[in-house]
Amino acid sequence: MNNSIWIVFAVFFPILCGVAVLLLPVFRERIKLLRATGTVLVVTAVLALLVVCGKEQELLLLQFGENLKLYFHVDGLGRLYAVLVSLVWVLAGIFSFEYMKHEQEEKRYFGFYLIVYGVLLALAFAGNMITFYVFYEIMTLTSLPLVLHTRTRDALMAGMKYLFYSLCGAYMVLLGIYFMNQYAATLDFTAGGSLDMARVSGHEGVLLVIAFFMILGFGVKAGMFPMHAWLPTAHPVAPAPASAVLSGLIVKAGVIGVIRTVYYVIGPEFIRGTWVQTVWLILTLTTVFMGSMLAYRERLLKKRLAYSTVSQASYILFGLALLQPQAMTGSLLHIVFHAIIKSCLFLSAGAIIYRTGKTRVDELTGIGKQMPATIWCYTFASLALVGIPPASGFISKWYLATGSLESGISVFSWLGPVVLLVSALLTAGYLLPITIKGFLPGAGYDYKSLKKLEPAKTMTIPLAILAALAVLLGVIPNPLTAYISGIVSAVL
Amino acid sequence: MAFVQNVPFFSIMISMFSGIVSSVLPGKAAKWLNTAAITVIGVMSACLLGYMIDVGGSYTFMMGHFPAPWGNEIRAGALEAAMALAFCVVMLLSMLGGRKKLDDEVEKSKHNIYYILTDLLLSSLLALIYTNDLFTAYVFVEINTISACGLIMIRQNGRTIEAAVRYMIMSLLGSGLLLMGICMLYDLTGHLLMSNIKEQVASIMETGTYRIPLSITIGLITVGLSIKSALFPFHSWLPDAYGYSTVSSAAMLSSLVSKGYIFLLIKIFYRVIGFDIICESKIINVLFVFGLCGMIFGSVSAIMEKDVRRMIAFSSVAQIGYIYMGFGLGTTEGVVASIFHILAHSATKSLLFISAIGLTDVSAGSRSFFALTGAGYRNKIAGVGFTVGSLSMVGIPVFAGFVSKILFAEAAVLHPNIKMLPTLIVLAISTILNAIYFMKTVIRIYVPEKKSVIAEKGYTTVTMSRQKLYTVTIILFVLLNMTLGMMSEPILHIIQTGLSNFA
Amino acid sequence: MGPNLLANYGEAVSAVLFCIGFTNLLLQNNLIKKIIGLNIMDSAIYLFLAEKGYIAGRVAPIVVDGVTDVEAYINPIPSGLVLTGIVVSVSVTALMLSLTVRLYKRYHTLDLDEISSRLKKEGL
Amino acid sequence: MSKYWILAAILLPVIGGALTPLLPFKKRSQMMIYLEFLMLATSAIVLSLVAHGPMEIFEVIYFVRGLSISFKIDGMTMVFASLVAVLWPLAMLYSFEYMEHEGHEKIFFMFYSMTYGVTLGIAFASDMLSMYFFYELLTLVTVPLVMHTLKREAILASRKYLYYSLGGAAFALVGLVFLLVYGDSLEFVMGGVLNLEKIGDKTNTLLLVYLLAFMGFGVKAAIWPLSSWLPQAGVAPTPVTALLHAVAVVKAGVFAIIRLTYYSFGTEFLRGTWVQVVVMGFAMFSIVYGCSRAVKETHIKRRLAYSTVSNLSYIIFGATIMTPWGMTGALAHMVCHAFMKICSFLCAGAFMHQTGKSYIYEMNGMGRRMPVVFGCFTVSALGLMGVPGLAGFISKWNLAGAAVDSGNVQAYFGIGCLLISALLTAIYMMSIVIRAFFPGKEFDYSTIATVKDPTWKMCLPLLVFAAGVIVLGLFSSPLIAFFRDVAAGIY
Repeated sequence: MNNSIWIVFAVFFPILCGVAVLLLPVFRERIKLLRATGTVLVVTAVLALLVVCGKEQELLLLQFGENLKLYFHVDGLGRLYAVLVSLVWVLAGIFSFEYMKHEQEEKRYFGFYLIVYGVLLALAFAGNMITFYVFYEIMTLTSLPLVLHTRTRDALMAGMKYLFYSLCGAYMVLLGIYFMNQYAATLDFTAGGSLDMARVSGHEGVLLVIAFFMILGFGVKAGMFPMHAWLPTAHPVAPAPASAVLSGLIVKAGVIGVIRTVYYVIGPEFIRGTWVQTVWLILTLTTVFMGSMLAYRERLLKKRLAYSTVSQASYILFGLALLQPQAMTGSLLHIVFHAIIKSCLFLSAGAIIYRTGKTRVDELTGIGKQMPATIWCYTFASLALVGIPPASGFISKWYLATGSLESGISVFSWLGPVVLLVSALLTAGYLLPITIKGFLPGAGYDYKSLKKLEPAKTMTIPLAILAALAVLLGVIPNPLTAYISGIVSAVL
Repeated sequence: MAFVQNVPFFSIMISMFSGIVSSVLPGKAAKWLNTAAITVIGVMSACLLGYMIDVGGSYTFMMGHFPAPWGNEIRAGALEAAMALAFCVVMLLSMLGGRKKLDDEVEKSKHNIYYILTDLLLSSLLALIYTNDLFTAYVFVEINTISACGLIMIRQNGRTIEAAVRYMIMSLLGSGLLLMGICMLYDLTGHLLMSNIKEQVASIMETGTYRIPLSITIGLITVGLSIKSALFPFHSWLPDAYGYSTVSSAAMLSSLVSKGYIFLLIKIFYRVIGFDIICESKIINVLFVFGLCGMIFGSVSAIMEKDVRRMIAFSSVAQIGYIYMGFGLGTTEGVVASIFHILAHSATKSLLFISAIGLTDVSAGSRSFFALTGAGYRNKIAGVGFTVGSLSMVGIPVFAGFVSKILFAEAAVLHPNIKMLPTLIVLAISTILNAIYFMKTVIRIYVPEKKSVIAEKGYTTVTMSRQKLYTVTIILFVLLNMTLGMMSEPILHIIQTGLSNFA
Repeated sequence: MGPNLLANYGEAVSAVLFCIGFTNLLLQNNLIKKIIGLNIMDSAIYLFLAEKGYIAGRVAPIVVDGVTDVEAYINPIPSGLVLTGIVVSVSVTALMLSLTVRLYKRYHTLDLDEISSRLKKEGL
Repeated sequence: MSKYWILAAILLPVIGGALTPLLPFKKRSQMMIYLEFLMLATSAIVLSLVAHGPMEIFEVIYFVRGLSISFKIDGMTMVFASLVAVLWPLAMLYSFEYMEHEGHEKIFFMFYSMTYGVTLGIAFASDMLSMYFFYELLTLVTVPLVMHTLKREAILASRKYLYYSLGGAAFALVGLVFLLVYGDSLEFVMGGVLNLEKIGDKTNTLLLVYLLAFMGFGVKAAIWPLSSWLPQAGVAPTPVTALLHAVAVVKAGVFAIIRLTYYSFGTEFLRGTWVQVVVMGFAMFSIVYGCSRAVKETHIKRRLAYSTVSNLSYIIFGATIMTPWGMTGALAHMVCHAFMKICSFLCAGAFMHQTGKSYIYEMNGMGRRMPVVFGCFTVSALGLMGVPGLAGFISKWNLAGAAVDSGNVQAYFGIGCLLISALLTAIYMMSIVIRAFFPGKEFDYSTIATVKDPTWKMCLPLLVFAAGVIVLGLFSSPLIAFFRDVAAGIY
């Protein structure tokens, strides 16, 4: 049997199961629901890994109009993303078994949770722009219920905001796709781009505008300035595990989109040295700085984390914008690391909320005494994000910095590292105080009222795993780096 | 000379004598005599038409024993015959349709007078159609005026008399100018017979003398006749005259009297002055402009109007505007379109008047637009008639109005110079305006009225079986309308050939 | 211009009269005055016709003492026209007068605008 | 297949409908069966005619030189006729239940089925005059449907509708006459019938006339600034709004515009002239205008009506690109939008019928009580947004493709308009969907405990149309290919 069929299983098994969970009344019972979800998650993960470990393979699923085909193709980038997704998804899923106790309508939550999983895998394996766009749209729509899960007023508002920003981005992309369909030899992803220069000649101006629109469009999901405003609104209102995956992975979907566009359709050569690259760089750097500033000024923990996502995602975009091997390696690394770290952070925030109901940073004095395990995980993750060697964040930032210096683009080659550095300091500034206050509440804190609030194992274990990964990947980065540089060398 | 060629003379005589005889007959007999006369004349004209179509051309008929240029002449061709036929048909139908109403509105003693007047009207119309002599034309114009005035005031109330007076005054002004024009023409040419005058005029044009008097003459005649046929801005008398007289009179006035004058004007243009001379003179542009203004103004005031019959009357103003616009284009296509519109409009407008009266009757005689709510259900056939009339006016295909609209538009498009676009735009706009007031009414008559209101206002319901004659009339009118709309080809052919004979 | 005007002063006069009559018929409010205007207008036209028909030094075309030479007589047709015209105008005038009488009986006024305003009041 | 079948197809519903009030039906069900049978028979005839392929002109009535009522079957005819033929029976089925409580339904059904015949007349018309004739007729037979409720606003709406349409037709007539004079014939021929010798130096005049005629037909196609009758006509019963003001009538307007542009004046004559700029500008503006008004609107049917305004202008935009591909896109959207919009309208109708409410803010939580209805509504909403895999995406794909392909810069901005309006569409449709499924924490379901899905008569059409939206989205290739042939003038 043609084993490319596994892709279909990997993609549609969770989706169908999710739909089943939504529709079948059987799953009203909590225990059944959890069992089902658990099994599906694991099975899907296995399927995904099967696909990933299998050899390079492709599959044309459906042709709905000429140039319009659902076409899957497993390549390096896809593999990377698929693994990442499976990892975080499973862990966050396990975490939410416990967490979702204090939210209603878990049925709906888990249903959509599974569906989105499938969609993200499809996104990873997408072999051409159309397929990518299709599942990108579907991802937006299916992740919407996760955002407005709590159905409070601001949840609904946030949901709307999320929807409209994403669609706005999606349509910018669509505009691009229309043009690519005309000017690119094929919409299939081909390393190094597939623009048909014969057709392009004479329309470069238009195409640059279009390319910019596409970057901007995907940038919306990646929370790139000026379209970042939805992110700090939407992520915090979701249940913690949901915001973890939103920040960790769905944001990355945008990034993947940018990579696919720039490196696999338009081709880096086309935009190197044009105004597009310049503007793009400016935007990313602005976002990096602004994001961390805002995070620093933010008092709500989850919102602070969301802002930090804004800035971190733009690290990645910055790296991509440099169009330079080292920098791109850095970006891809940072994709992985940030996904792990940020989900870890959100989950720990979730744990705190779950146990203490505290959401504001200044309430968290002495939290470390109450739930040490959680806060330790949090601390390790934060350190990694700040980029303290040998933790993982350091590696990616190193690559980014060196890349930027080598890129030889006039101002940015040195401006970039500076901004990264500043933002790193800010990152330290907004993440670590929690740890410090948490463990050293200072005098005045009465240890009488102190009671252990450590959450259940189902919550701590995922946290621990993620935190561990966040550190370990920094200690032994080589296999990952090697793999990634493989991807990079293909396109640059 | 073929026997049928006596038709014009005899048709005039028959109608005149039936009028004279009616004066000693009681009302009922007069009625039958009148009906018979109209029918006979119609049939005769039909025969003449058939004859003229297959021999073609036209002929003159000497009255008395003096040959031209001294004697008086009648001239007949296909177009004249067709006109006569059309007028007879419309008149007959209007009489039939309005008969019942007539019996209530006019007291018994006056009936035979009414029929006398009708006969005279018919005879004068026929004379206007057939005569070849300008002064005779003038005399019959006056007779026409007098009888029309009588038809207006036959229904005795203040309104009608006042309307009659106004009508009289305006048309006397008109005929005064006409007479003056004719006299000056006689003075210039020394002839009264159209054909001879035309030769003289041609020679005058060649020699280039007397240009100013000639153009003054043209002006006098045109203005005179356009006043009589209520061209905007001389229409002030029209709404009252059509709005308050008994319905048959209104129908005949709107569809025949004014048309008679217009036809005379066409004859003068073609057979007396010569159309090319007319086109050179500026008068034609005046007609054009006033025609356009009339099209808009008439419709606008119709929209303002709340009295349904006055509304229809105002729409006549607009329609006459169409006709003059057609002349104003100064092309043969334009005139053809105008002549066809004369027919179409007389068929449609009389239908509208007749059916409107049916609707107002079942609305307790109230003529207000609002009283008509649901009238279409209370008097079905009248509702149908009114709807058809309106559709024709708005210019829906298969009805007469559509063809004339197409013809006008085509004439405009074919027009060489600047007049094209204004014509088309105004045509379209006036169509919209027509749609507004006619369709408003149609919708209104088909919106059912509340039972309670019907009861308190004393609205009645009348079935078709209770008004057989009326029903038949309406049906005939509708058929006539659709014939004009769908078999316009031969009619247009007649008109074109007739015009070519004129020249 | 001048000499022509003098030469056919008759036509000039008739034109002036015509205008007078016309304006009266058009602008007067009083019905009787309107009718008078009408008559002036018509007479002006007859004058014009007569003027046209007349040839200096000839007599009316009525055969007396056996003169049968056409040269002796003026053109008869205009006179015929005038006669016809007079008949017409008389009948029209009669009709107008009768209408006026009716209106006067109803409204006791000869002012046309007055009458129409009353009609508005009647709301017929 | 004999040409007289065309006459049969047109006359059957007209006469059959006219008989409806006269026939002595014992029970309501009998009338329903009769009517449904009528519709199905007609559709069967139409579809077999279409399947049978193109047919030469055949003349029915002859007026005056070159003016006649005559029919033929060509590509456009096939598209429009079969579209109508598919939709009508289902809509009829739906209206049986809907009209139960609306009163004097016999009259309603009479005109409803007569409209079917007249619409077919427009589809089969072989030349400008015949189309004009049925176009006017369409106005007249649909007015009673609009004023059906006989409420004051219904009457006002119907009046407005009448004035607008007849007025528009008057301007269209001008175009007709010009074709009569400057064209070889009035017949519809791909590529136009204008005779360039006759035109000579009058080109600009003719362009102006095209603009007049375009706006004239644009009235029915609800192009800005002549669109205001459409939302107002929403007072009509939903089957009317759904079928006529989302499909039959308005599409007739669009159909006429395509005929005018591609088959009468010809794209060679128009492409690249100032008039193309103007008409495309109008289309682009109406696209955005309609959506923005829809966002403001809170009455469900009026909101959908405004969305129709913008979607119709998608089609017109496609037509005004004036390339074969553009026409392909136009036709594609003509069909796709028909399905999506009729579906959403019928859902709205079902909601109003079941709850008696008609405002968006009253739809909270309905999604749980009426899963079928709002499921279908969601599908159509997503379709209208242009979510890939649904009908809307396909048509937009072709429209945009045509725009890019044309290389006309204005058309590029047109794509921008499409996407902006897609975003606005998302706003006004998704806000409804979210409201229906996520009514907010404090919402109390017991307030709408009694609400439930309507019976199969209503649900079946909904499901069919929703399915249609999906199927069109996934397996549209043969259809698009056919449209391409039509646009290439093969049929």
